[in-house]
Amino acid sequence: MVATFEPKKTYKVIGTRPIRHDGYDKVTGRALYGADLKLPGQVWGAVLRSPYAHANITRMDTSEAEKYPGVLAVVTAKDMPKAESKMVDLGEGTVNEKHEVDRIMASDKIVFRGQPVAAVAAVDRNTAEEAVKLIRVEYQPLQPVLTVEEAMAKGAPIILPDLVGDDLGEKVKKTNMAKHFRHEFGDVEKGFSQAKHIVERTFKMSMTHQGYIEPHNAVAMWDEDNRLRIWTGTQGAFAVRKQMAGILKLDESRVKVTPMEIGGGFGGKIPVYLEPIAALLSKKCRRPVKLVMERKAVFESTGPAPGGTLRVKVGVDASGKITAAASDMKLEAGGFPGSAVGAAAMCIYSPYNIPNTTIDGWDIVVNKPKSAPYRAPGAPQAHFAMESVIDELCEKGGWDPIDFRLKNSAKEGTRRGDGVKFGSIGNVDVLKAASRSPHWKSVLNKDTTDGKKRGRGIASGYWFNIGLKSAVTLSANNDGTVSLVEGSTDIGGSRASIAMQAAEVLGIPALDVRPTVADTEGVAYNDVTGGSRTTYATGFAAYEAAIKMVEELKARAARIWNQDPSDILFKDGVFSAKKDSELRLNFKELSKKLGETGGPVTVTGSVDLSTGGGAYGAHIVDVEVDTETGKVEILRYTIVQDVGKAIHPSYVEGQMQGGVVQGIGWALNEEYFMTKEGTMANSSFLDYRMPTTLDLPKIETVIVEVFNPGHPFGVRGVGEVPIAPPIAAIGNALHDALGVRLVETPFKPGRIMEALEAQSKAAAVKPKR
Amino acid sequence: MVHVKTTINGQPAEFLVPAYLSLLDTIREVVGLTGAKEGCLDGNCGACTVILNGRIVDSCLVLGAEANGGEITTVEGLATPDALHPLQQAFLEEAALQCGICTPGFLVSAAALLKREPKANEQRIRHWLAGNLCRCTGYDKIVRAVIKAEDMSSQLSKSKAKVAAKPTAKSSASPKASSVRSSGRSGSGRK
Amino acid sequence: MPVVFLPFNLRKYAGGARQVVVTGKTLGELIAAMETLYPGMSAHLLEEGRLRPGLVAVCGTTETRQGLRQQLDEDTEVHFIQAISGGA
Amino acid sequence: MHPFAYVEPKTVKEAVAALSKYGDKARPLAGGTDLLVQTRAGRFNLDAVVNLKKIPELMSVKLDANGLEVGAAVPCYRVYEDPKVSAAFPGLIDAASLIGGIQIQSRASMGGNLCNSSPSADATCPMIVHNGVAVIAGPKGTRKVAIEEFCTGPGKNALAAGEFVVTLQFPKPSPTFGAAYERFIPRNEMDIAVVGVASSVTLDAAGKTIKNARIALAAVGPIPIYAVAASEWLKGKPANEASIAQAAAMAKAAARPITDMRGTIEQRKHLVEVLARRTLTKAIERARGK
Repeated sequence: MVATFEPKKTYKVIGTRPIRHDGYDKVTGRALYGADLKLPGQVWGAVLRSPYAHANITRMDTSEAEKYPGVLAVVTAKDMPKAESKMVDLGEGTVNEKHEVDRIMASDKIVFRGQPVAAVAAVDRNTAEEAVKLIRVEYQPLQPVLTVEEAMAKGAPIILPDLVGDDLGEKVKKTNMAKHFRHEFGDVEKGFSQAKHIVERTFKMSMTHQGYIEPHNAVAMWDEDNRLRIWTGTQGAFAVRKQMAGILKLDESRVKVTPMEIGGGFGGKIPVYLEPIAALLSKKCRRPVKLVMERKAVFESTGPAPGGTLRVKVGVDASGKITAAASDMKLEAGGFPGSAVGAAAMCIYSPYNIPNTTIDGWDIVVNKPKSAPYRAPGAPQAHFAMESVIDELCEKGGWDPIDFRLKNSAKEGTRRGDGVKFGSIGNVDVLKAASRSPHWKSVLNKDTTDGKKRGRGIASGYWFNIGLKSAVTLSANNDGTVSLVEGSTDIGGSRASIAMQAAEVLGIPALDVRPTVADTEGVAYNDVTGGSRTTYATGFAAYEAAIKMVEELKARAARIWNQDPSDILFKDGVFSAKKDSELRLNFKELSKKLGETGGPVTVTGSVDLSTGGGAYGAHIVDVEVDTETGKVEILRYTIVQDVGKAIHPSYVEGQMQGGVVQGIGWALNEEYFMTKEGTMANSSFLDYRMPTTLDLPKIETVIVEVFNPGHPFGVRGVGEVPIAPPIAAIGNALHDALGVRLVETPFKPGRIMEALEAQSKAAAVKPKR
Repeated sequence: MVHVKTTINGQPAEFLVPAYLSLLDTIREVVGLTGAKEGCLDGNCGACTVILNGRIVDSCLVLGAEANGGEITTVEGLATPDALHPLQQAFLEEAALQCGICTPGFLVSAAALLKREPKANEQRIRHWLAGNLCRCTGYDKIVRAVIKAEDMSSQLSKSKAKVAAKPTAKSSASPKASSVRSSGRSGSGRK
Repeated sequence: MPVVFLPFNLRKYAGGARQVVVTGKTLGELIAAMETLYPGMSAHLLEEGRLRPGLVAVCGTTETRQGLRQQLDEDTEVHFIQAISGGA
Repeated sequence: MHPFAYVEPKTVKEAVAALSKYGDKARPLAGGTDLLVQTRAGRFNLDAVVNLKKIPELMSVKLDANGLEVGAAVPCYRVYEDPKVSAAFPGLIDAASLIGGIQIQSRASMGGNLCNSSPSADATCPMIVHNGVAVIAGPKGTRKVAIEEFCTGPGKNALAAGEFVVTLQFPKPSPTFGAAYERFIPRNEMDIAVVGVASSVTLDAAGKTIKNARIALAAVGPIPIYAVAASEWLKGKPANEASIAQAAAMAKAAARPITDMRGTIEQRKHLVEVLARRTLTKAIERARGK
């Protein structure tokens, strides 16, 4: 897509902070989320889940549940269409069809605890939940495989007997390794030989969850024409349609998906979980069936971010130039293949210009929930490892961490870890802005009167941002407002940021463009709200539609004024005739006159875009550690990020702040704490410790705008970059405070105490000089 | 079934509920108000917060039967027919919501705080709201919105005049291809 | 002429070459040219006449959204990389 | 949840009758913040829930010359928002104001916290160091049990079938009494104690010597632990850092923690020592009227 737009000096709408269009519904409780829907005749479902992480199902008896008063339908994997072990594309890359169906409901084997095995529909929720307990399932428990090391060990139990692994292009059978790939550029041996300082470290990470507050939900209804309707909180109605059609073996046109308001997703609400089960139940009982997932199941059986093991080795010459980098990343896919290791490889070296690099990535199957995208999938893991090593190198060489990063910064034309050259990127601008920030210039008093230790850390982060397909319809109303129909679920204010781009073109106020998120039959295909693409791609489609609307309105004005359409001008929101200066109408005035000009004005914009302009962030954090307990307080946090162009700065800041706080949680306390049986021991908001408001300071934001030439207003994706640097930034701050390098997440108090103890023991055995 | 007579958002309500039904499900399924949300069903997220007899509670941890004779306020009861609650207005202006699922709980909790402590400082606000989880915003804009609502409320009560509540429009031109804009530590710092 | 950066796994089918310079005004022509140079190569890139599912061609600095019809400039860099699913 | 009946007795007698009728298929309901979560999770299969909050004794707070008597179902906020209680019973206030968040404190009671009998209960240890006694009603009449003898195992306690706690009694502290409770949690609110320690001291008139002390430990054993040896050792010792350090070390020795998702054995033992030191220091400061 070629932008035919010059960056403007000033905007009327873009860069302002209007009240979001859906705001009133959301502050009054009127907004309808998936769980709020109540259809006539609607009944409830409940799901039975495996108590084992690894087991064979040997017998199942649903008769007691079927007899329970109030039960309307019971389904098991037998009710699913037969799936074959073959690769299919369900919109999120290719997956094995049988794996995808088994993930929804296990047919013969359990590969993660919480995997559904049966479900019930009943007259109300409580009846369904009681009845589902009456289903008897017999399991043959198998030894769970819980880490990438266990999974790759010789003689490890094989989790998926039909898995064919890909080891650098060679097929491997009887393996837990789904994939091993390599990127190799330059000559790392030579690069390391040129280095004066080399740091090599291995890092370990636990799985973490997106932690959206709204549990998954779905309502399904089959009609008499064998058409399926789905209402659900999802990041992509069309993605749900595609998955449903694939799993249930239906034509896509037989599935209509209505996206409800969504209570957070962060990548986790791209895969379907409950939707196919609700559909099976509805088909059996011929009633609309609603399912709402309990929180424990959200943790145990939806898609967390992968944990794993990452090794990074970086060499720097005497002048402070990076000469080589090598890394191994082994990430946990969960019970079925598909971790974010490929994306991690694209991000790991992205802030730097490194002449000689290798990256080896492994996608490893383990008996944990199937991982799913989580905000910049793979980037937090990759940057934690890389930025920690960079910090250590800066310390070794005595370099200022920002100067070092500037000296080695990636620029336009630098190669990414997978060899692709960067287009226009803003890492240098971000680093310079960070160095000028009040936070970086401030002095941190490292020691406190109460014996606590303080430290400051900095880290960079990158996300490539995706583009893909979006379509928007605009219709002019005769009162001068414009209806905008789009297909991008609004998770954080995107109705506003999309409408504002149309409003800017049309020269009308933001609130005069009225956005609606349509169902899959109300708008053309749209890819998911994810990959930081929505304001970029759907906003671009809105821009395109608005350009077309201006053209159409010029034609209408020409008709009214008896002018040639090519003689109509549109500037600053006013249509005028080149040849008659008396003929002037603004958008609103012209809208009122459309009645006699040839029917309603409606236009569409449609785009299929390449990458949304990769973007960088640099984060600065001050921490304070109670060295007696290991407890960490975040004292101050500053985010510096290139956003291309902030359409609605408040929501841009909000994305930055929200991403960082998820990163803070990931760094300090969040983890899948697994028992040796493969049970997540902390599957509640009580013990999966996400930050509360009391755990945080204000989060400072510095918006950097480096125009993205791939977008008419220069927009880059915003939402994902901010979660990439925090873990490393906090780890580096802890090192500054304590002198210990933390190599395993989360940096929970007990782990910090262990590191301090190891440090003091090491100091004790060192001979005194 | 338990016979319950109660007041919801100022309106009397009378209904029968199964004894096991939570107040949350009672409000959502029986009364039909879906502003209070289910997030965890174990009192750890605050999305279901309502005011019961003057105190905020997690309605998932109260039985509907216990509402008998009581008085309940939900997010639907915060605005008057004439105007939004200052908190609602401030949340809109400060962009203190993203996905919005936690918003009803935050608004109800904060409304209870403002009523008893109209000038709570940032630390107190953070403490009071610690039982409400938000995963989208990082809380920064929520805390700012509550502080703003305190100011709006005190001005309202001072002047009794209608406060013109317009969004702050900060249009930032970007003459160069690159520009930098900061939002910093305005307001009271935590430490 | 366009420069093709071969991913690690495909280098062995090109005698270990990391980069190859081939003719082609479109991505389709380029792949055909590679097949001529390294018989069997196109099977690793194409399936049913289209780019294999899960494979992305980066032409210049961004992935193509036009498949084999993608026009190539004289000195375009072409990378074949794994498709990445998004998040957030 | 298993469908259950809802009973709302108005007197202790009615409550005893209701609980006796259903036996172990009934549970008393105070704040409900544990009961409803556990019932939903399938820990109980109940036929009846007996709401105790309509019984006046269970909902009253009485402070007089003899001391404090708190109804077993009184929600936490009524304890910490009472300025007189808060002045005289600092250890209780420390606990009541950190159980859950504000929403939980609107409902959760110290009596419920005790009867839930979790080793990590925040209210139990402070009640031990305030010399608390549980007044229990049941089919055989009323009896009293010292708080430190109440819990018998994780989720288990001294209550027999049909019994429930009516009130919690605390003797009036002397003017030279001080107490404190601290817990360690990785977040700042909304967490279960990794370790909690409550300490109380009674000093001599000069504020120099410890006449009496009690230390109790949460989340480091199957029940809240009254650290007898450390408490007894402190009697007659000077109220100084050395005594505190020694008592804290003895408290650490009394801890019998396990490793779980919230912490390891070593971490918990270490934290007992740290928190014992901190709470003893604070209790002495409070005893001295600081």
